[in-house]
Amino acid sequence: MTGAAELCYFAAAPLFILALRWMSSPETARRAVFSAVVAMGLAIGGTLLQPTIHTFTWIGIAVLAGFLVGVPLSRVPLTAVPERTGLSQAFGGLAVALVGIAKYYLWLQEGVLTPFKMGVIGGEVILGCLTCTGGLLAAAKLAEMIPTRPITYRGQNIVSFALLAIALALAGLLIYNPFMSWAFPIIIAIGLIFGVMLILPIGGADMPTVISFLNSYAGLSAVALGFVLENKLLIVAGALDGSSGFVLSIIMCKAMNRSVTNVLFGAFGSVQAAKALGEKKTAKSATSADAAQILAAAGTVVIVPGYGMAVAQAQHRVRDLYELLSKKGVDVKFAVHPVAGRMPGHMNVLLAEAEIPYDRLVEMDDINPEMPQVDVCLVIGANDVVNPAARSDSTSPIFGMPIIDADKAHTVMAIKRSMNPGFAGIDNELYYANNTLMLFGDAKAVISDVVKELSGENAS
Amino acid sequence: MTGAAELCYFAAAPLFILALRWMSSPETARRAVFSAVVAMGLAIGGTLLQPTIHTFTWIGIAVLAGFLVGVPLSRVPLTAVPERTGLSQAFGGLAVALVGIAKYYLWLQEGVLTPFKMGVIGGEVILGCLTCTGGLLAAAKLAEMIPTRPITYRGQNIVSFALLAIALALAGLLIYNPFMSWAFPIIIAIGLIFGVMLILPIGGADMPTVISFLNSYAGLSAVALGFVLENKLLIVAGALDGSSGFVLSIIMCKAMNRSVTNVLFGAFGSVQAAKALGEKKTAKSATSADAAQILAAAGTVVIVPGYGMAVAQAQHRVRDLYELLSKKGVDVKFAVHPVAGRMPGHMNVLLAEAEIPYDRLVEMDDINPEMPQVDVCLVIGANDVVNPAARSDSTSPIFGMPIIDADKAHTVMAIKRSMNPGFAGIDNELYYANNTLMLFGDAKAVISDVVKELSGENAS
Amino acid sequence: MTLDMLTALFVFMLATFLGLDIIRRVSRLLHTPLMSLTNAISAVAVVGALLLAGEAHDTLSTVLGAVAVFASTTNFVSGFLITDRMLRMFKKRETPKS
Amino acid sequence: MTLDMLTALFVFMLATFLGLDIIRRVSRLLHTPLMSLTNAISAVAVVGALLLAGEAHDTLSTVLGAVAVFASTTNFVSGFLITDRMLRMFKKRETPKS
Ligand SMILES: NC(=O)c1ccc[n+]([C@@H]2O[C@H](COP(=O)([O-])OP(=O)(O)OC[C@H]3O[C@@H](n4cnc5c(N)ncnc54)[C@H](OP(=O)(O)O)[C@@H]3O)[C@@H](O)[C@H]2O)c1
Ligand SMILES: NC(=O)c1ccc[n+]([C@@H]2O[C@H](COP(=O)([O-])OP(=O)(O)OC[C@H]3O[C@@H](n4cnc5c(N)ncnc54)[C@H](OP(=O)(O)O)[C@@H]3O)[C@@H](O)[C@H]2O)c1
Repeated sequence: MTGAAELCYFAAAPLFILALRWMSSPETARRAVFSAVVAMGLAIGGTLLQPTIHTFTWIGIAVLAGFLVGVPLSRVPLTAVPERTGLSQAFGGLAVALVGIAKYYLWLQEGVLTPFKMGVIGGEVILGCLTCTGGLLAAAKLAEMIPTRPITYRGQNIVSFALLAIALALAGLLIYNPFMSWAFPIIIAIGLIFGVMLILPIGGADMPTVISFLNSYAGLSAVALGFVLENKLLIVAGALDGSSGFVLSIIMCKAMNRSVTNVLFGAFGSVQAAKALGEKKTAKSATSADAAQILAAAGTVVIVPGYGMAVAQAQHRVRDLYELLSKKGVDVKFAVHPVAGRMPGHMNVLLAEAEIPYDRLVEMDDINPEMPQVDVCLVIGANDVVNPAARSDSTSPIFGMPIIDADKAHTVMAIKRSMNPGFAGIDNELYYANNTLMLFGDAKAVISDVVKELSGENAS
Repeated sequence: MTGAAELCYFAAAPLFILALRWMSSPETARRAVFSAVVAMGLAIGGTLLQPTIHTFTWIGIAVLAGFLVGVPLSRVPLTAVPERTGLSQAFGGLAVALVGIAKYYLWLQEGVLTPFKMGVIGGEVILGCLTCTGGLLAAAKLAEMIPTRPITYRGQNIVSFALLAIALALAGLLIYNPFMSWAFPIIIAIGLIFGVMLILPIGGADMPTVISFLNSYAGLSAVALGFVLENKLLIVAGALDGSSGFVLSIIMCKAMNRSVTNVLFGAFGSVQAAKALGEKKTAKSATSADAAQILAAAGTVVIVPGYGMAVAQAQHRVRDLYELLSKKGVDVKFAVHPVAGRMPGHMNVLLAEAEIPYDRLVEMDDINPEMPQVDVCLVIGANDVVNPAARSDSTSPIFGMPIIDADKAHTVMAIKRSMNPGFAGIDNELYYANNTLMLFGDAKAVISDVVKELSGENAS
Repeated sequence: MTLDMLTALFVFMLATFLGLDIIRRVSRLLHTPLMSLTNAISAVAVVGALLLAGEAHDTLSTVLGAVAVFASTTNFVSGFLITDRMLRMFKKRETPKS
Repeated sequence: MTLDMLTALFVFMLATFLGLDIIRRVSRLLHTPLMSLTNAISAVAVVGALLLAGEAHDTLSTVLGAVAVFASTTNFVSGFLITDRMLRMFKKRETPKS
């Protein structure tokens, strides 16, 4: 490796580190992207300077194609960000796996496969392959291109891990004797299959946590590639990616009060609708006109957005509502639950997209003490994150999960299409409470109506 | 280097890192020491396993001597901790410098002095030498074994840096041709002299900041030794030490509202007593009996300890006072200014030594909003850190330094021996204020008296 | 410029410690863009792919390399662009509309 | 097991980033013990001194090495002991005295 390349890599690493530090607040965050782009440019520039590169044809075509696919992929609607993330992990895993595969055959020919190199290549290829298929499957589930419910059968975990054990054993064999090259394609195949098996038993609504985990795996596979290529920059960047995914998964598991193993192997969501039947309770329903009147009369309103708002793409209508109410002098805040929506921080991005200023978004722990003083709590397509059973019913599957105390507001209004349960598949007492009014319908349609009523009333 | 040693070093590094992380709170801090001790044990154990070591005689004698000196040195009274720190930096610098010197002559004989190695040895020896003499001088000033006022003459900085430039030039010469060995002792000498010149112009009261800087230098010299010996553990441990010193110095400079260059080259304190004369104002003085009465009648008391409390070693009497008042139902808190005392965090350690629970110690930013509601503020041997001129008088040398708003309390009582100014050499309006009573005398004696009065009163 | 295993592990350990510390300080608001940014960053794997495609040892490795270059490029291009797009949306105060 | 310059610098850079982050989180209460602890930690320089004293190439390096071992040992022995002594003093609640 030439000195120039080494220097470029050396300069790129601190820029990546600074980039992540600048993500600590929205004020400095755009600098973060800039610094990461410069670092990437340095890494690529340094590599292209290498004298061993003697043809740029393939590189040029591939980079061009990458831009042609990458640019449109960055223009997806923000509700599709989770799918895009899954897809991007699949691409990352693919790239790492392909390089590892090519290196194996090259070094095999050249006879330079030391046991150490063989070992890291084995690990790298397994990680890359499983991230690739895992990411693809997660993306498909998130995009609801395939059924999102967990697909399980007896002994699933045993079969999965037996497969993984076989792959590891074969890798061990290759470390012992790299020339048993028949084993290598089997390792690749198992890696690909294992990725599928890892994701199949996980329900669609757990996908957000799963893509955080896949982020970890993608990072780790980049680290492994760094070991293979003896490249420190790759190790650092991969470790940053890996720890980021890890920390985010932990944060989300904590916010759901579930353990990591429960998310990965618990097949959560398969019991959906189990408790849906029961004694018939009645909920009060209201019209958009009622809702408009109540909102206009309120002093403080807290809006709790959830998965349903994302599905209905209602964020722009929510902004109209926010603006109208603010103009009338109502104090409107947004209470964002850490796991609301389809990926960590998803609600924040959607609300930001609708140009709702981020200082109006309040975190769960800060809003809860204020809830008893709130006049109206408007729940938009959220369910589990406002289910009081999490506080009171120790038999509930979500018992212990911290929730937004919507029920403590003077009046609760909830927008959803039916009385159906949310992701956790359990009934929500909140919707039968005395101070709760249901606004049935698609979130976007209902809010549009409310906005129309409000501005009409305004005009009259 | 054998694999075993490498493994030991590899295990030691994360333990050092964890140690510093555990220092983030008093609850986990003792684990920190344990983990650091284990890491040091691993590092030493791994080194002693090296096959190149063939005699243990000298090592044994030196280690024994180290224990014989080290153990008593850890038993010094806590008021002497600053000196001990300076001394320990001197020892650290010495060790690093000696190893560097020996390596130079060894490698010169063996003819293995590459330019890179020569360069790092040069830097390492300069850093080690200046840390050594600098630390010694700082310790001597802190222990008041030599005059603490800044010793300055015209062109001092120019002379110092000219010397340093010469040393660097000579090092450059050696990189070019390591066999010009006459230059090496000159480098050593300049390093030693530069350390002295760096500390001489700095006043005794700036020593705390200076020993933080010396911590940085000591750390950096360990890093340089790590480069010389190609030892990653040394680089990591040195970098941790270096950044710790750096962060602490910055924190202290900020708390004094001064720039780093002003501390290092400003010869602060040389103007001492410049403004001491002026129109005669009168301060009200009170007796211990008055003080006892006022304290006993108060609902809330805030005690502001300063340099004078440390000098008088009054912390145990302060604790008696705290206990007596608490028993009487008075709410007693301690307001600790970040630069009060003789080193960062010094007051906290002294108060902890006197077994005052650390949840009674309140930081400046937290106590200031409460000050207007405080009945009595008792200032014990503090001066600059409660000088309102820092808030109001833009011509004051300490203008802009954040202070504890003692003057806002209903009644202020100040214990000091005279109306003399503190470290910054400026008058303190607080002591002439209407609501201030002076208790003249040595802090320990005065508080003893107050305690006697209080318990007497108690009995009667 | 070879990197022995222990040194590589050392670098990995330090970077992981650093990553865990840094990520824990990232604002909750930004978890989604954080994810797309770290995703894009880990596409530095392109470095290995570029060498493979450019050194062109044999058809297999060239093709695999080119595909890997394509995949990584897609990754960092779309990752950086979408992160920036999302971050641009985060505004503190409303711009007063007349 | 050689360490080339850039790798060493790399390790230094990572450790410095890490150090700055960690130290900034240390409680203000503990700045004095922090200083004595980091001081003791940087006495790992003893590693170099031990080799010098134990390899005993010639009188000069043996003597210098032994003195360096002495200085570093003093440093970490007294540093660890005094840090622990100080930390033992930090108590949250008063032990109730009868
Ligand atoms: N964010 C993450 O990263 C993450 C990760 C893992 C798991 N989770 C899980 O996901 C759940 C998120 O909670 P949540 O409260 O946001 O969602 P939720 O509990 O799944 O409830 C969403 C509600 O939205 C309603 N809805 C769906 N489409 C709608 C539309 N077009 N218009 C109006 N309403 C619509 C649904 O009711 P109808 O069918 O009656 O309309 C449903 O009850 C939690 O259980 C959490 O543990 C989240
Ligand atoms: N802590 C640090 O790390 C650090 C670092 C750098 C600089 N400094 C500087 O040091 C100063 C510290 O402020 P400070 O308020 O603690 O101290 P100060 O402003 O120096 O005042 C100390 C006061 O204590 C009194 N005193 C001395 N011996 C005494 C005794 N035996 N009994 C009673 N009183 C006694 C002195 O007055 P009498 O002579 O009248 O008794 C003096 O006015 C600040 O200016 C700060 O910038 C501190």
